Amino acid sequence: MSAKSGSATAERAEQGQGSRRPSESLTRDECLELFKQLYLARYFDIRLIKEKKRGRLRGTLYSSHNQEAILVGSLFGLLSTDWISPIHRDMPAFFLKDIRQGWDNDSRLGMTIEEVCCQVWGKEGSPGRARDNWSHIGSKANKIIHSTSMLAGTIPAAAGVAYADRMQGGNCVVLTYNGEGSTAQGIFHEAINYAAVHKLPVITIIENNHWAYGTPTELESPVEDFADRAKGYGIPGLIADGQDVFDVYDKVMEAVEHARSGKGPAIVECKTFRAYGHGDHDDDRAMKYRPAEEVEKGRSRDPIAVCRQRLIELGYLTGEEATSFMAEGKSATEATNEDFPPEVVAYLNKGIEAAIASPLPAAEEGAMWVFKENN
Amino acid sequence: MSAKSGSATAERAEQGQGSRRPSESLTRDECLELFKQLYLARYFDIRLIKEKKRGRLRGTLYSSHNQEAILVGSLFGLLSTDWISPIHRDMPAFFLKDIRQGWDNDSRLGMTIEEVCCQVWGKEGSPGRARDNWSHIGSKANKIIHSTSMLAGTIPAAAGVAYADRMQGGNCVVLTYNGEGSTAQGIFHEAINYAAVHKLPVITIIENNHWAYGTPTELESPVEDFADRAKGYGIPGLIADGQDVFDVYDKVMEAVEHARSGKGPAIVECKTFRAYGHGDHDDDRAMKYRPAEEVEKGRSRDPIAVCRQRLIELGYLTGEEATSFMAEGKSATEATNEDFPPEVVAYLNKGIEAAIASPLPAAEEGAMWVFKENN
Amino acid sequence: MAATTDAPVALKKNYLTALKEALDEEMQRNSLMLCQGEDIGRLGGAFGVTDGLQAKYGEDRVVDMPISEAAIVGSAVGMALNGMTVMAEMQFIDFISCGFDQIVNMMATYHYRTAGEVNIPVVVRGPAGAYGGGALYHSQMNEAWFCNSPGLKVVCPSTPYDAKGMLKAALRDGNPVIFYEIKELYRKREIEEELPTEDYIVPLGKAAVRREGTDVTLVSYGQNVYHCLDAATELEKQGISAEVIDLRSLVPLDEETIFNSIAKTSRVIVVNEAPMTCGFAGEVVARITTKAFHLLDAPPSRVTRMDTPVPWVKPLELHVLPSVDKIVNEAVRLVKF
Amino acid sequence: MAATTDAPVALKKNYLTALKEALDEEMQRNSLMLCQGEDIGRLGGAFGVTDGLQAKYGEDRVVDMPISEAAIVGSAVGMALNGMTVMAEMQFIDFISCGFDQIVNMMATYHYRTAGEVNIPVVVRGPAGAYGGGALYHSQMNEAWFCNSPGLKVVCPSTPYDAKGMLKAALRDGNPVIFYEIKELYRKREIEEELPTEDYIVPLGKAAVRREGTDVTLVSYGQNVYHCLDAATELEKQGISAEVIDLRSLVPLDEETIFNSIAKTSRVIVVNEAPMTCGFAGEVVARITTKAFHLLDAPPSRVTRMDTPVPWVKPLELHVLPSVDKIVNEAVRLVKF
Ligand SMILES: Cc1ncc(C[n+]2csc(CCOP(=O)(O)OP(=O)(O)O)c2C)c(N)n1
Ligand SMILES: Cc1ncc(C[n+]2csc(CCOP(=O)(O)OP(=O)(O)O)c2C)c(N)n1
Ligand SMILES: [Mg+2]
Ligand SMILES: [Mg+2]
Repeated sequence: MSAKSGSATAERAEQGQGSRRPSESLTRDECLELFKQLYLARYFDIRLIKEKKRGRLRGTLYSSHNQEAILVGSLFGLLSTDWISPIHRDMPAFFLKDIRQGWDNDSRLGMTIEEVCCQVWGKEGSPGRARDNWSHIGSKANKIIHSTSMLAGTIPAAAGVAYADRMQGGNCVVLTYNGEGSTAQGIFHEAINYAAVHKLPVITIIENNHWAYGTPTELESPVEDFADRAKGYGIPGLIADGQDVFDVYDKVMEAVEHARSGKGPAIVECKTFRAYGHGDHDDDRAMKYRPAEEVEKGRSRDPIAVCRQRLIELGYLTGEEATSFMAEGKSATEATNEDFPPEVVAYLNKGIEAAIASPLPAAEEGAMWVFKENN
Repeated sequence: MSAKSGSATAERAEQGQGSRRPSESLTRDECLELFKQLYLARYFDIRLIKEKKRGRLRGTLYSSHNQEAILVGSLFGLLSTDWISPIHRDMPAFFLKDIRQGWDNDSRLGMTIEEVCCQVWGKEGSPGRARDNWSHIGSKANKIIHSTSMLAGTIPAAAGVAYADRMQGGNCVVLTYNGEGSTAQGIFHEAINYAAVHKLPVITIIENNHWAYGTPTELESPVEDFADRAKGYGIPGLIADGQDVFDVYDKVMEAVEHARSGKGPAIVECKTFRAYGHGDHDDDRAMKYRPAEEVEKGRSRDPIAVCRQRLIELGYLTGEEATSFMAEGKSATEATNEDFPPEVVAYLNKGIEAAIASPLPAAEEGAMWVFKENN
Repeated sequence: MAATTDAPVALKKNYLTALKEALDEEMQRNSLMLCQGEDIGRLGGAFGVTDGLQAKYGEDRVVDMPISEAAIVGSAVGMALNGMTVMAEMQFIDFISCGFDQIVNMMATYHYRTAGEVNIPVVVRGPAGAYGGGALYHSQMNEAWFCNSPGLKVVCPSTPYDAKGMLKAALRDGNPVIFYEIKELYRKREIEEELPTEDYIVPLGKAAVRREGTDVTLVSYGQNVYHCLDAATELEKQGISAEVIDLRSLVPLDEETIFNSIAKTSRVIVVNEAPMTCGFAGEVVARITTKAFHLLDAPPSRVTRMDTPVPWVKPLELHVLPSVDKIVNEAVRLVKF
Repeated sequence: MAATTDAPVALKKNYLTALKEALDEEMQRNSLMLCQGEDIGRLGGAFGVTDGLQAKYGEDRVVDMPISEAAIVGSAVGMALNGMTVMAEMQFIDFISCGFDQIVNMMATYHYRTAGEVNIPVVVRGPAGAYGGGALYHSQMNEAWFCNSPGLKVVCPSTPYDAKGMLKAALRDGNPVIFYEIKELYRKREIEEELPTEDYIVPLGKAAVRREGTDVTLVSYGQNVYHCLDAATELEKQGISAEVIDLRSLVPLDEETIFNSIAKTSRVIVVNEAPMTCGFAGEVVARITTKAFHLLDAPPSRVTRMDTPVPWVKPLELHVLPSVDKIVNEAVRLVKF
């Protein structure tokens, strides 16, 4: 555990597991898979921005650009039986869950790229038939909790899922994703307090991108490190470098191990940086409220670049391979398909084609499924 | 500051104020006044229990027996301009606020004993004309915030009062009282987070009597010391011995000084013990869910006895004086008027007489004051 | 052994015992059911509805929760999502406001949002109602908030038989149900009754005719049903025959039973103890006028709480609430219309 | 300087600008007024209603709050208790559910509980309403919750003139007001209008007749007022003369204007976009039938959202909401009744 949770660190050290970071046991293939997933998440975002600009999509796009390492790194170590609860800025999480079992493996859990695209395009092929908007999807079958708009509002459900799993003899962990601003909600406190009392395996990931819409962190919270919230509940509070997929992987795996072994919840704060405005409607205004230097500085540590560097150091990327795709640092207007591995582009194209082919749900569906019918 | 807030301690030490406890500057008269106030609070509770048993009162009585040192000690150092927000177990707070300015001083702030008794008896003479029940009183004129039943629900109002005071050039602090169980509410978190962001002079007193109704602390909270909650907000979290009026006074005064000097909120946890059931309806059942030893142990450190001992040590109580009134350890059925100083008994009698003389509000008042009328 | 008899002694049970039996039997029947709430385990609940359940089913299935209505409801939603059935107690229904968002935005809409993939078998129940001197925060009937939040069933039994049968039905329904219990009826002797020994349910969505009559229909639920019955007795003395309908279930609403009655009486008063504006009494009046206007000989009427909170002191409390007198007067006025 | 003229150019303003002017003028007028909400300062609000206010009045009086609806409302109550007037913004009115308890139990009742000692001049305002593809959590009209919670005024302007005048009135009212702004109207060009240059208010509790007619009365508020006006135009083509009433204020309600209209038309349809059951349309129907039954020639009717959440995808959204067609059809049915 990080310095943020002294006692937990001690506990782990006692067990002799303190030294080796989980990411050190990742194979070359696994590392390259992580790298490719970063590209996939980035491409998804960039492509959606382009599609939206062409007027093909409705709804607000909350870009995950520059925050992909958090999703990729946190999901990579999960079991298929684990649950997740992503929110507005985590769209790629829906198809990244369990993708390690094979991008085209039909029997894996996690939503398919087709399902996710159908949701984005508002089509029938979405689980939930696109009744709720963009990022409010999920799937019980795939162990993804459906968020509402109310920030932090799914943490209690995550705790309940964990409780029910334990009662049924399971051993899952549940990962919830939250912006740092969302931690101000009362439900954040109530749910974590409850989860901590019952030592439920719920991990609260805080994506600290230092802005909540147009409000800077110092007006959202009296503490700079949101991992400090953990102290009030006596649970581990870890801090990860959200730009470094390996560090996220390591910290989340520590929390997962802690949770899965029955020791209860943890908070993992991932320090990151919001690439654009809050949503795509806000890109222009964001220039006004955000200092330009901050934007420059943030962009300079692109998670793809950070990962590439590590892979080069590890000797997993060499020569031409290391420079063949260079999406990092490029915005949606700058990047082209050539900046991405062709299989990434092809994969998403498949999803988009399915979305375009899928019909709109029928109008009458608006009045359906208010209640489960009992006949 | 206590060990709970290392940085604040350091800060105070730097200012060279760390060593001398505020209570050490209290005069003999002040100490004797504190002692008498403990008797007054205890007598109020015991007398109400007796009156209720005689069928003269309606509503539930949440006894403050054994927790008086928290109220007396925390209120003693406040200025008239400070605000308070008591809840169900804090009835004596309503008349103890500012009582130091003279028990019969008509121009002091704080509700009079007559007003408080009128409220308990449900009479017109209560501020608020007894429209809401027993402990839900208050008075804007007297700077007492009116609670609802919803636990911790007045902390945001306390923060708002403090904000408005500051905007208007004031320098008040606001004290809120809460049971330890109430800290599980989301509003506790939202309000303290907000107050801490704005460095508002709001002090959250947690009366940790180790039970929330029929639920023990370990099922309410993952941390044993509720002062730890403060760590999540980077504010001081102090722990006081709730049985010792001087320790409460000292810790609250530290928090008050911190708050009044613009450094923001603090939490003061007062460790105490609930003498009876949750409310008087619960006295019998409480025997079932509470271990008998715990009750014995708790009773053994009566705040009146603890104070008496200190006064003897200080040489402020000697000879006969020291043993003339011996209410401590006695329950409402055991104690008689002779166990209390006559002026205490007389003072409350005056209040009760006024309550009996005050008429019931007219039925039609039930439909009045839903809205402020604008003509 | 003073008096012996072969016939078994009829054991009448009160409303609270009926609820407790429902929970006990459903917990027995469904090993994936859990109860959670404040003080429901060791203490057995503020009123004792869950008394004995923790001893029988263990701390994991009868859970003493932190004072966190939002966590109580919100975690129940997660449990339901993951295969369980949950009874979530509000210590008083008044505190449901503290878990409000989780109820109306998370729980109520889950089935809808997932196009039916997810069912939420959660019953949020708690003591409700005024007339007991509970003041603003221990007297509420806030059912209208939930009736206006699509996806929730809302029910309120008034008899021990219904309390048991409806709670069992609610727990098996598969939809989230807000279950209003009337605390003033919990231990009311006059309404105790024998309960079937075999398993039974009272389906949600069916009203009951509590008394037949021909001149005016009194539609109500909860405590006010008894005010209506007393009013009917009083009206009979004045030669007016009142029919009394106990709605039992607000959402879904049994319009047919209401309209059938009005077809006979052509006059109707809806009585409830919630604030008038946007309360359920108004909804019933609106349903009647929009759908059964032709049956009416007089304007449908309502007797409700005034648009005020519930004050503490007795005369004030009674002043703002429906009473037998107010119902009688209104009925007389209507019949003379 | 292409075209010069002596007459000042009429400057039409939109609904959003009207609101901004109201806030600006009241902040100017009342140095003890404060605005708080999420992103209302630096950003100027999600929609820009508070744009420029922080620069003008400072960070202390225009406060960017944590994402804490309960703290936004709850602290406002404390400020009001201590002498201030507060505008508390909900970024979308949907999120009011997260501050619900503070509103209905703390704020609404404060004046009542203190027998008038304490006034709570707090206006909770925010963008509301559907038809924009906002889905379940960016489309709500949840006014009925608050209409059923005594002590709150509830209003909803539909024109720039009213938006400004009513917001100013609300801020001076001294009572807590829940102020529904229709986000689809914020920048709607067709409804822009000139605003008086001098200070004015539009008193709360007065409805406006938007169009006179003789055959049927359409009662509505918010966005649906425009649906009603369009329906009236359509009905005129079919020889039916519809009067359109814009309630503007729900609590208090201007019954007189409604009844006066029905006295002419003897037919009424109430239109709103909230869920039907226990919605405000039902309340209006109930008021009409209980108090103005004798004026009616046909059953009063309502056209509301179905009892469903608001779905995201357009055809589904429109399916469950009131539309011009639905109003026209209902009016034709009523007139033929
Ligand atoms: C309860 C609630 N209040 C307000 C909002 C409106 N809102 C949506 S996103 C957002 C900012 C979120 O900031 P943060 O949690 O830091 O996440 P980020 O967008 O930075 O990833 C706000 C205020 C909301 N969705 N829910
Ligand atoms: C929001 C809310 N939920 C539930 C209750 C019911 N209730 C009243 S007092 C109480 C226990 C309070 O325990 P604690 O905060 O420790 O205070 P204590 O009574 O021990 O002083 C409960 C659950 C309430 N008043 N408010
Ligand atoms: Mg953020
Ligand atoms: Mg306690």
